[in-house]
Amino acid sequence: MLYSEKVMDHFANPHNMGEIEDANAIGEVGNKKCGDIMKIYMKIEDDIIKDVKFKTFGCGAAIATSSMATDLVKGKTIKEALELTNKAVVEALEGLPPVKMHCSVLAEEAIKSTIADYYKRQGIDPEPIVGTSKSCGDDCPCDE
Amino acid sequence: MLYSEKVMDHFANPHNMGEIEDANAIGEVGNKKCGDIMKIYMKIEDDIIKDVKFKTFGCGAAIATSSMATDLVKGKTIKEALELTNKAVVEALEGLPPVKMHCSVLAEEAIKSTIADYYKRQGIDPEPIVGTSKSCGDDCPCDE
Amino acid sequence: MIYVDNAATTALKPEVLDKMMPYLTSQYGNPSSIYDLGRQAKAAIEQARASVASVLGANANEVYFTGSGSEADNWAIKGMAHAAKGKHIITSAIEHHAVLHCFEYLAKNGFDVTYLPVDSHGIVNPDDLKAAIKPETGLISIMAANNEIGTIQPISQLAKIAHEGKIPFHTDAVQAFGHIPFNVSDLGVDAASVSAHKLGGPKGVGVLYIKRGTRIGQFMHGGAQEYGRRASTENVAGIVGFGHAAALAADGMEEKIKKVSSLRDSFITQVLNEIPKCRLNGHSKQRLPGNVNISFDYIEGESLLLLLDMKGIAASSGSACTSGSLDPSHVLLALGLPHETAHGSLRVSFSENNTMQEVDKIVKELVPIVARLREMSPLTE
Amino acid sequence: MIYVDNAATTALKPEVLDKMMPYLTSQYGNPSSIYDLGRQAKAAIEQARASVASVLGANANEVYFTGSGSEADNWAIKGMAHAAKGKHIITSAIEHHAVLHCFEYLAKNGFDVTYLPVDSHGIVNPDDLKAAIKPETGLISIMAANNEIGTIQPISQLAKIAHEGKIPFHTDAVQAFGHIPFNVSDLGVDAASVSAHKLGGPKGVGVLYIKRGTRIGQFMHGGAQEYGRRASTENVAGIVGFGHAAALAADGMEEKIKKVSSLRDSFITQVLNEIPKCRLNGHSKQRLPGNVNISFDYIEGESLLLLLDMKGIAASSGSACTSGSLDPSHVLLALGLPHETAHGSLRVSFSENNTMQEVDKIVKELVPIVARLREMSPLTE
Ligand SMILES: Cc1ncc(COP(=O)(O)O)c(C=O)c1O
Ligand SMILES: Cc1ncc(COP(=O)(O)O)c(C=O)c1O
Repeated sequence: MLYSEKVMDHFANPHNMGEIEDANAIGEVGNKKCGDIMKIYMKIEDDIIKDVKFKTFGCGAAIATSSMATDLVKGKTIKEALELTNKAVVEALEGLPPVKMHCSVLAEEAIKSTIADYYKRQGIDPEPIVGTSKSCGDDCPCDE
Repeated sequence: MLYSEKVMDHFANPHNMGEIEDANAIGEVGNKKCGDIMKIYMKIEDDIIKDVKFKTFGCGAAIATSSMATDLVKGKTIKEALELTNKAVVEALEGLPPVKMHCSVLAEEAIKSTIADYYKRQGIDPEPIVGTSKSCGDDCPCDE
Repeated sequence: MIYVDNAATTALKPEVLDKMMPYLTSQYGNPSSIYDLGRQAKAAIEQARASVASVLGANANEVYFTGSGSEADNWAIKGMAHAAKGKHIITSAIEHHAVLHCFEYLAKNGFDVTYLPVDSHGIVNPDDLKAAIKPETGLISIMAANNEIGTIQPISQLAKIAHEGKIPFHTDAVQAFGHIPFNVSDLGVDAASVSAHKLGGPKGVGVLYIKRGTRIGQFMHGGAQEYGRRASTENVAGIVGFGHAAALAADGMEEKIKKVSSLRDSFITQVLNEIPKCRLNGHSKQRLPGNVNISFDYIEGESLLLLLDMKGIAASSGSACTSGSLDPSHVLLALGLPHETAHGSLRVSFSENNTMQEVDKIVKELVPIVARLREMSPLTE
Repeated sequence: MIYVDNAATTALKPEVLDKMMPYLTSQYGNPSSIYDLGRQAKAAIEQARASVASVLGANANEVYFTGSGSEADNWAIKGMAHAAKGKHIITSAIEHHAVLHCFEYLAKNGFDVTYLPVDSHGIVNPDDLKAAIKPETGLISIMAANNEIGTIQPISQLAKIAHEGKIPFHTDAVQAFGHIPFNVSDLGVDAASVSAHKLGGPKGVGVLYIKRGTRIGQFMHGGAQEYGRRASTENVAGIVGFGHAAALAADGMEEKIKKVSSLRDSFITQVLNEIPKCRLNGHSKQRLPGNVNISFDYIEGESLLLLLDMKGIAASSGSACTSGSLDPSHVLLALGLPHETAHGSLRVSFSENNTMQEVDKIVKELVPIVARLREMSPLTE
């Protein structure tokens, strides 16, 4: 299993790592059983993601995809952020080993679930906008 | 499968190889299927094996045991020759690999069957003297 | 580089390579061949067999070379199970995958399998084995020492229980052989698997010890190599290497155990002292001299290893065979650890080539790495 | 010494050993390990896989390293037979024991086996295959080239017939690969076994090619190596050696075939001219470039070999695997030869390292040896 240089870069020096004290959106995906949990904090103003940070429990790929996904949505509009696909994250990282592809899916879901939280906090049903999350609870199988 | 030096010696320079023109006893044991045939010629006078020679189709061990067995009976009385066991041949050769033990049995039988022939030619039933030969025909299995 | 993953594989000892070199160059004969070059190869194999046999406490004709430890396990378990009269077979919950997956395969093919539990230190309770035995039990296989947590099982007691029930007993001794005294006669086992690359020998050669008279089917069909019981042109160089590695491993073993255990114990003490919220997995005493397995709360194993690697430290997170797998360690789960902890363990396995300086260096690097990953983790409390 | 037993095994090429050396010294990492040393070993394996795949005409992810050619055969035959729906399986009468004994094993375990005959040159008739196929046929395995008599089978024709019946086709290509063009895509086979030590690579490493989509069960259970399909810590040095040996074998193959065939043909002509009552076994044209197999009336093979050995000539009497066996060659019997002739054949197998001087020297030594053994034989007429 070989990580690309880009993955190793983002793993070794992750961008946007940490918490946002006054976040107005927080999302968490993954579960302990699978060994990957991503938590994302956003500060959204005027539909623009002003700031984004993450905390991740997981393998090198989980950390690198968290770093890259947050990079890719930072400063973007909500609409642009919702267009982020796991494929885009993988491409930006110059590839992921097959067994690690699920990490990129998790990163996409983490972004979506954070934006969903943003709408929920405002009393808006996120589902028509964000879609149903593929993310599952503690009992889902680890292989996707 | 390793042959002892003694086996290699007798194989490379077999003693008593050839035929006896005026042999008064000839025996042949083994079969083509198993790949070992020993033919022994004897010149017996006054119950003493004055001369003995062999021809053998077979592996290194078959040739070496033929050489050694003929050596061991040459100049001996018939009685002494009948006491020759395959074990004695193996010992004189300083051992044989397990898969080649049957060659020493063949050599013992070749001597016996030649002496049996000697009796037969004189109209004496060899069985009470020599015993029944274990040697078998063309259909016997090769492993003993 | 500091290499502390000797349970995954060891460096080939230079003295062992020296003995192998003729068989990688001029002595290339096929051991089944009748001419001189072949006979020399054959003689070299028999010498290696005698050497491994003597370290195992076995007769030479009870030692069969294979292509790996896994092959020895596959042969033993499938071969003994199929030769058994009963269809019930017993193993432990913490076996290496080479054993476990054979049992799972047999379970799918008509066998009834009991997986014995272990206590929180990873030890099989002999009473559990006694209780699990049924009239139709045909095979018991329990590993001598665990590859992840280093736990050493009470093999001689377990084998005795098996024999009281007239059941053949196999042990996967891949981690034990060459590291602790392991004598098949003293222990009374009927079959044992070992692998050369765990003790300074080459990769790709194993041994299955089969006690004379043990009923076992063929696994590798074909030519008449290995007394007609394991086909394949012999890996002569590898076999010669195994023979020499076994002899070297046995030589002064007690001294080496002392040295390696002291590295292990110093590392454990330092880590437990300097890093909060971590625990030693496995048994404190009944453990392999070189094995350390520590869980750190809130962090995941792979990231830890990658960061250690960046500092030039080669360690592991359990079994090397399963890296790349998403599953937590079945061994740690069997100890009763929660899933997230089972994902976050660090296995450090020392050899006699490691030094106390290296131990100190690893601890020094480990402390900030654990702190950093905890800072990054959403689980940290 | 004159070594003309290259069908039994070949000398490890010095260039191949050079490429292996790093993995026998400093590059000792376990390819499953996550750190740098492990990743480098992994990369080396993947490079070797790509190299073997390219010579085979396969995709890299269709190439699985094993511990021997025999293991590849065992895996293919048992794995494909067990995965098949039907219980009828077909092979030829002249297969290597690694194939034949697997079929015999399956025959004892509920399979119905057809052994196709060969003609007096050792060739399988495609019409015989067509006629043998039944609705419940689940596997066909026919070797690409025979190890004793060098006969090359019409594999692409045979595979086509198999596929017309929607039956998977395996071929034992251990003797063909690296010696004659052997391209799995061109030939259309579903699985093929090869072995490194027959083409200047190391002993103890083989490959099973498995075409994507082919149904095949697991043979070696355990860790997740080889895409999860063949457990065991990889023999990294051996695999690297195989990769390089395959590339070298493919390089300038046509030239080498020309050279080696000319040695073969000169030897055959000289022997048939100078020694009465002998015959060439196998096909005069459809045969491996290096293979000669000649029967001498009235004499037995082993004695011939031992006397040649005393003259420094290393040759063989058929399959190396069965030396020490008492049975005559099943291949020669299948050609219709009588038993005593089947005991007395000489196999000489040339490589590109042999010379015309050596050919002449062997003939010169052979003539009096045959004469002497005939003088010694009671069968000589
Ligand atoms: C045709 C054939 N198949 C299979 C094998 C077995 O290969 P290995 O010796 O690598 O197990 C051999 C040679 O021994 C062979 O010639
Ligand atoms: C306990 C145990 N059993 C079996 C094996 C398998 O050995 P090998 O890798 O030689 O197949 C290993 C190591 O990989 C092991 O640690």
